[in-house]
Amino acid sequence: MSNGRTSTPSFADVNRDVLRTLEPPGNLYFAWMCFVALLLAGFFFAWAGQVWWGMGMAGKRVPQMWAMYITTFVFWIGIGHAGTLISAILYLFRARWRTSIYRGAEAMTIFAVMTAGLFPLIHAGRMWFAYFLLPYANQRYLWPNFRSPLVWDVFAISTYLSISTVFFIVGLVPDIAALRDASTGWRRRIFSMLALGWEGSDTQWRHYRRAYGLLASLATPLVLSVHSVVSWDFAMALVPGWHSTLFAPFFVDGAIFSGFAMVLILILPMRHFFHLHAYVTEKHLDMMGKLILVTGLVLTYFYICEVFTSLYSGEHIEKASLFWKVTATYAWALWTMYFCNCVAPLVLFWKRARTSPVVLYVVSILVLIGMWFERFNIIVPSLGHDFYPYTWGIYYPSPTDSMIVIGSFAFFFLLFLGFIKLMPSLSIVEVKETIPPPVRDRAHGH
Amino acid sequence: MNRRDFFKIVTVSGAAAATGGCQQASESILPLVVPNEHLVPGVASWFSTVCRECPAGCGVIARNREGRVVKLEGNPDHPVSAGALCLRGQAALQGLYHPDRITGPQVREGSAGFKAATWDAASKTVADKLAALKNGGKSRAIAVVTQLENGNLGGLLDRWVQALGARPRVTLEPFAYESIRAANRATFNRDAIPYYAFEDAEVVLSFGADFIETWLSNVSYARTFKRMHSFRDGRAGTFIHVEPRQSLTAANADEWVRNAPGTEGLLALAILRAMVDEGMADRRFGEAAASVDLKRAADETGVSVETIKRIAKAFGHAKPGLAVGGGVSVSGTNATQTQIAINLLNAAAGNVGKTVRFGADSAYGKVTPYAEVANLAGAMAGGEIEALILGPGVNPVFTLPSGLKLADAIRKVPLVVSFANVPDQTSELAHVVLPDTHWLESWGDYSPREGVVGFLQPTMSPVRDSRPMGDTLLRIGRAALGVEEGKGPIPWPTFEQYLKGAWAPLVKGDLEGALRRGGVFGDVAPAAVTAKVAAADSTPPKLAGDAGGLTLLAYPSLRFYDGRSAVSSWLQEAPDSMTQAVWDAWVEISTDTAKKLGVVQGDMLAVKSPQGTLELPAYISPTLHPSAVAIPMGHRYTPYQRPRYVAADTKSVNPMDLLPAVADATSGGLAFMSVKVTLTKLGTRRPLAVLQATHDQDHREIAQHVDLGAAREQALRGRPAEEAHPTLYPDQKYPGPRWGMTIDVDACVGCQACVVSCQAENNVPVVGKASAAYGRQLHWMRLERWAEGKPEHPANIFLPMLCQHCEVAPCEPVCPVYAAYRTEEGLNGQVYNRCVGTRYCGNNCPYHVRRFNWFQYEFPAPLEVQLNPDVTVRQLGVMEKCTMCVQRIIAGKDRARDEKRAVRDGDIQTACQQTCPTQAITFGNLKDEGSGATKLTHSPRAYHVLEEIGTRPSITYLRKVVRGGGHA
Amino acid sequence: MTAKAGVGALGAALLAVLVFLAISSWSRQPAAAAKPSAQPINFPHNVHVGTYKIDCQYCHSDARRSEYAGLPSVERCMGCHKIAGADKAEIKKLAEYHAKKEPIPWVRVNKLPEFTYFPHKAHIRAGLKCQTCHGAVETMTTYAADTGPKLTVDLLNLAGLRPAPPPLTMGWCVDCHREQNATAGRHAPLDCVTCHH
Amino acid sequence: MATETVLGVFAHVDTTVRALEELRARGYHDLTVYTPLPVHEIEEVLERDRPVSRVRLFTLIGGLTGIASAFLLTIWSSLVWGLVTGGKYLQPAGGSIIGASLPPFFIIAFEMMVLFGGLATVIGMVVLGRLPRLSQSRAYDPRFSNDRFGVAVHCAPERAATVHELLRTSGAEEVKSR
Repeated sequence: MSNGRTSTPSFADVNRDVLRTLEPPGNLYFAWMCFVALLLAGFFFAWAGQVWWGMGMAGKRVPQMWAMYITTFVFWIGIGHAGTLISAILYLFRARWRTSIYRGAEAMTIFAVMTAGLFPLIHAGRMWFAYFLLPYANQRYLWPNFRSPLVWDVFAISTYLSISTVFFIVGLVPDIAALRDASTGWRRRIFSMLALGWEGSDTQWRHYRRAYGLLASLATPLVLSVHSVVSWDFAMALVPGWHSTLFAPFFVDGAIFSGFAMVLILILPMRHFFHLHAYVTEKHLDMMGKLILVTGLVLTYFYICEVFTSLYSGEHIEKASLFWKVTATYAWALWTMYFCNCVAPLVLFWKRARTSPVVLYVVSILVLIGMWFERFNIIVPSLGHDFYPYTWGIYYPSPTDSMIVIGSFAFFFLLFLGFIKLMPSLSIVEVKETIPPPVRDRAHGH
Repeated sequence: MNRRDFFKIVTVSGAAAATGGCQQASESILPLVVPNEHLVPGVASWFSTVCRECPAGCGVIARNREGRVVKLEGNPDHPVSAGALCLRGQAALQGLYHPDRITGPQVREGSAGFKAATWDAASKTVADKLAALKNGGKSRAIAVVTQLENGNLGGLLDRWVQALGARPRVTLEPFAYESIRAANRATFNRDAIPYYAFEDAEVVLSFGADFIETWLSNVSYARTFKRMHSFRDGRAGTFIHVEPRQSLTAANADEWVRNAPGTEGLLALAILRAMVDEGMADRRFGEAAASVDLKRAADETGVSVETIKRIAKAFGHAKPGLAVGGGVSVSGTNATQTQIAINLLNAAAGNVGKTVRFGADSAYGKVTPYAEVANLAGAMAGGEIEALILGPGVNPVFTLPSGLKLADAIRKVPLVVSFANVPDQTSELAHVVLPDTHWLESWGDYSPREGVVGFLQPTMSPVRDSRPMGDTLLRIGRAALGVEEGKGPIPWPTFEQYLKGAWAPLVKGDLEGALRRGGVFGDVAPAAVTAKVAAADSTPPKLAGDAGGLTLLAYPSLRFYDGRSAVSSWLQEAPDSMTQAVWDAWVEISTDTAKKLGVVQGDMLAVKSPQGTLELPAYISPTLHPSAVAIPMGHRYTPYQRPRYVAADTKSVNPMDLLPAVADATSGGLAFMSVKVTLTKLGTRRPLAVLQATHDQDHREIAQHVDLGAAREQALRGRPAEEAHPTLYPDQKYPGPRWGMTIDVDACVGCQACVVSCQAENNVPVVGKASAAYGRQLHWMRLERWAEGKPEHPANIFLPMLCQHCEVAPCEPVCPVYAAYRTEEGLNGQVYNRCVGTRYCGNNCPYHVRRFNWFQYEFPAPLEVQLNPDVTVRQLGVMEKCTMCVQRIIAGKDRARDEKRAVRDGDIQTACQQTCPTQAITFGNLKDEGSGATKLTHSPRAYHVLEEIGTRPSITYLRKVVRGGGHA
Repeated sequence: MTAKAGVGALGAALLAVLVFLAISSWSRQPAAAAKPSAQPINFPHNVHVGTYKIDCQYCHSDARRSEYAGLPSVERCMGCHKIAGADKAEIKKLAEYHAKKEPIPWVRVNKLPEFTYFPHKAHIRAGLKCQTCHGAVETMTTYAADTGPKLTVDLLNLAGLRPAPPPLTMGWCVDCHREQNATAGRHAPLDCVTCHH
Repeated sequence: MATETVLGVFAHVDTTVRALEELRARGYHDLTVYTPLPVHEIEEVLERDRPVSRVRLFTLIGGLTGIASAFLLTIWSSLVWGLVTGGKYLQPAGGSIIGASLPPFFIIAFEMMVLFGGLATVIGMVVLGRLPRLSQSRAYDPRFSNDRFGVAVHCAPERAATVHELLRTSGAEEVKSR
């Protein structure tokens, strides 16, 4: 396989190739692990300092009472969308090319949502009382305010995390069974536990297939709802630049856009280092490229709408806010965003670009940068120039801010690096589904 | 009963002062040893006294909880303040509880600095020295300097001085208004500063008199000015202000006339001339202004002939008008001449006796002339003085021009005794410090003007080991004279006994009553005077320094007066209303100068005069006269500022260090406008902490105004019926009252008193320069200045902004835990202990009046004692905001229930409303049609800030009424 | 296995930080009621209230006019104890304090968090018996209160059970206020800011 | 009565299908088929006379429970302590029946529906699929998770021989009794 053979593999090949990804890793892998762990240490250090000395350690102020934390929170939630989209929606659409990437994408989803989940905690002024947001019976007869978008977030995100995880695990069970059968000793014992004693008998498959289908159809609206809910954190507020009915679809599209970029960023190296060219073929890259291109174009459309509505509204404060964003202190961020999200993806109109890993990789990175800045531009400049001129102000990120934002990436990658060495990052079963099953009468044709 | 024991009590009040929800060790609670009928733990008792933060002498009532004063309020019975208090008065508590307050008697040990000593030891050192001098026949070498003490303390000191045969006592006030006295001598043959009846004037013409900031009696004149000026049943007076710089007072003028510094006299005469020409004044005033030619005057003053004529017309037709003069630009070497010209204006317009009333003369008339001070300085320099006794509140080294070389002179004195209770630049030079009690802990009396005697009584036991100056001096004096108590010229055991003795005839047996009222208040018959018309000379003031330089305007600060209030971090953080800058001092330069030097705001400038150099950050002002630079007095944030919110900077920021010791030619009074300075750019930066991002409303109609004519019409027609708010939802019902507030923008003068009062009432912490500069200040209330029109000649509107307590509050629904919610009495509740700190409400508040505790803010001991036990001290990570003083509302309802009645209008006053000198704020029940607040909400001038958002605030603003075509 | 080590390290780091955060947050928990501890003088409420039927407000005389119930001045104690049981050891202690003109450092038993304002006055005015909140004082030899939020109660609540809220907790106050409003037709406030401001 | 299990191991789908067809034709219905992945052809044969998986019932019930509990929680909790936010009541007021603001509760309801529905589905799958099982069934062979298909026939011992024969003829690589 190491010769990067691309003719269709047999069932046995699939098992062998996937299991090979779990062999003990090389030094490069450890180097990465160490680097990431280091950043993560910085992350926790900064967080601890912030809890101890107070939210002032972060660069927030009036009027930007939200800033980089919520930016990064929304960013990660967005990343978390591609996985379930691929595994659920594309599953329902019977898009067969999804099979070889969806496992990685799902893992990415879960880790991204976990990372995002940290931020509401980090962000809260008194995170040790964050449990006030949960509806639990207490002797004070107090309940959360179900009218607050933040409480919607709590429900949406926790649901999303649990359902994606369940979905992920269900998909894993048959593969773990395969691992079990291929391994020995203590690993075998662990795997047989995780495999729940899966045997692939006909009855199991019946219910399995049905359950998987149902989960997919539940997850589909969920994906769309989660980022809509997140978008309402802003749309429900008065702040000029936030208060818009456009936000839900706008955010969902952006989420998918950034999600696919992240998938590429994760899949391409795996394809390279694990020699999975047989499974992640140019066709896959091409499809991903197309998806990024489409979502990118849709996003551009939304940007235009955003500008148009605020100009067309004829509302002075809305217009002032927009004008300020485009011209003043944070203009550079806005234009970076426009370039990364609207211009850069256009290169994918060319098939050559879509099938070239390098180009795709570069575009994906640009897209991620652009999408982070999109959230930044929604939050920081809008707040910086809202209704009340007295309090207009400029936000400067503090070391704490930066360490925590960077650290969140470390958190994510550490989880992902761990995953690819512990679990099959390709779905053995589903990859097999894409291969024509062995048939004797045509078997001695070759 | 012995008053000292009165307060010997500890209770659980400490608990309420502890930060909201911090784990505490099991504490012990201590009962009184002896039951005390005056004092119930948990119930406030009030004591009336007199504010001594400046010589205005406003009446104060101090709220005492568990033996500690926690809040000051104006004494409603006192004729000067009439219930109001300025920001300096409000912040007096910070002096009382200042962390740096001197802990006990100190004696200097050579160069090693001060060492704590016992009272006996310390006073013995002094007594011995004095005795030695007296017996050595050198009693004239003893000098006593105090602030303006025209009450019995002054009397006692004078007896003491006589007894020891010392030099006559010098009462030192940097701002002594001697030019006014001298001018009145010249014109009216009366050495006094009269009572100026602003309230009776139709037109006020002020030549630099900053009566809203520091001039004579800022609280009472702000009040009376607004009574004359604010729009009431179709009538409103006019206020014209002449000053080279747009001060806070100038910003309140209907017409601010910017003249060249020092030309006020000339302008006054020109106006007089115009009046005579127009036949609005008696011909005999003609010759006084004969020398003046309008054309030339116009050129020199930079005020057009039309303007002069217009002013003359307005002033001449006023029945009556009032012309006043003062401030730094009228304190040059020609100050007295200027004041004479102003007197002539008043005389010519027939205001004398109407609005210029002699009789109820100001206490300032009793200040020792500056000449005497200069003599004393000379004597000290010449080594004639061997014992210098400095009372509290005098800090000549800081407050007098460095040209006087007073510091060096004092260093020559072998024994300097200071009674300061907080260290300052002068007490640093002392050999013995015998800390006097703070005025809130002292007996005494003070008469701000004839006929009004305010009584001081201790409102609590001393915070530190300090003793009344009177007692200490009596003891020392007797020791020096070698007589024991009860004998000799000064027999009284304590000042208190002396005082009570002296009061006896005054109070006619009802001491308790007098103390309750806060003094003995009477009226004195007006004294008739006749004006002597003599030509006033209008030559410009002589200015030292580089002729090509810029005139230095070292103006007294609303916040720090001459600097004696600068120890208060509340005041340091209360923004200067015009610049909205906090903490740091600055040099105000005009736009042209800035262009010439190529500096932007915050660039450091070296301000050089023959006396020395100051390094200050630049504040660029489009309004300042191009030929002038302005530096506020009184800034001294180091080293006497705790906690150290500002990086300690040993460099002086005191403009006095630039002034030569020049006196007004005629009166001999100290000239503050006496030097020209040159500016050089240093290249470094020290950005100012300016709280207001911009003074331009960007057409958002936050602060609105209406033309006088229109206002009159509306007043007649009444308010058009309001259209109902369209809504799908049922309106909120208020079972009980619905609290609301109205703020009359027309009445607000922007004095910041409300801001500091709120800070004192609600335990609002101080955040320091860095945080304030970064939009992290915690004031629940802020005072905004909005400027309209030409930048170099803007019309200003002052707008107090606080939580609007919206009925449809954007902050509430976004809170995930109901920490922000709507109470059934129409407030926006904020429950600190429920708050998680998502700050969503802060983002969603269009007014940005919600404050977040970015850190755990400190109240360095003993400042924490001042904390209001009825208000939670907020923990880090929670949101806070104006509660409309809910603790006062609760108290008011409780009182009403005790008396088995409903809450009446006026029962409950918020802290900001209570202290407002111009009564711009009215709080009340909006459901009660009869309440003052409700009535005002029906005014045609009523509006809501950012009404179009539909938040339906409970706070209604009343438009400012501007004169003449949108010119506010 | 190596990746496992990486994950292990991550786990350890996470755990460490969560522990830190937990500690730091716990240290900011609101104060609960102090446990009954040794008083400087062993004061038997049961004798005073139970046997001699002394009215609570005779000693705690501020309750009707102040936020605090107040403590009797040493003077007032001596009022009776100049004669009554002057020979007893505990009374002698009292006499000492009185002689030294020193207050008695009683140890505080009932304590609400600082962000809660409880005025005794209003409750006395409403005719509330002290025992309603402070328990059967007349039976207590040493007055102790077992009050304040309890973890067990919250856990039971979490499990859906509804144990009666312990005395001097918010739920307990609210119960009473609601019940009073419902039955006695009072207007006991339920507005958060009435007690939290 | 004791049954014997005959296991045929197949390398190809078509042979497996043929075997199944044969068995069914002969009236062997007690079969277990092991496959490394769900194979359409095989399912077709097996699913003919079977009802649709009852997992969907779990999903339905779960989802409905979710919705119900969500509305119960939100409405009840806003009734027990009616706080006004944004000038709008949450509790009954001004004549409206369930209080002024139901719309936000739909979001909660939706999320709870998905959550409960999803979890119920998995439970359904586990329960109906007889999972988790601690020991493997006798017939199972590790190859079945790789590239082999297994057909286990449970029949009376006396008929085992014929089954052997049948499986081998239909193309089993290997036939054994368990």
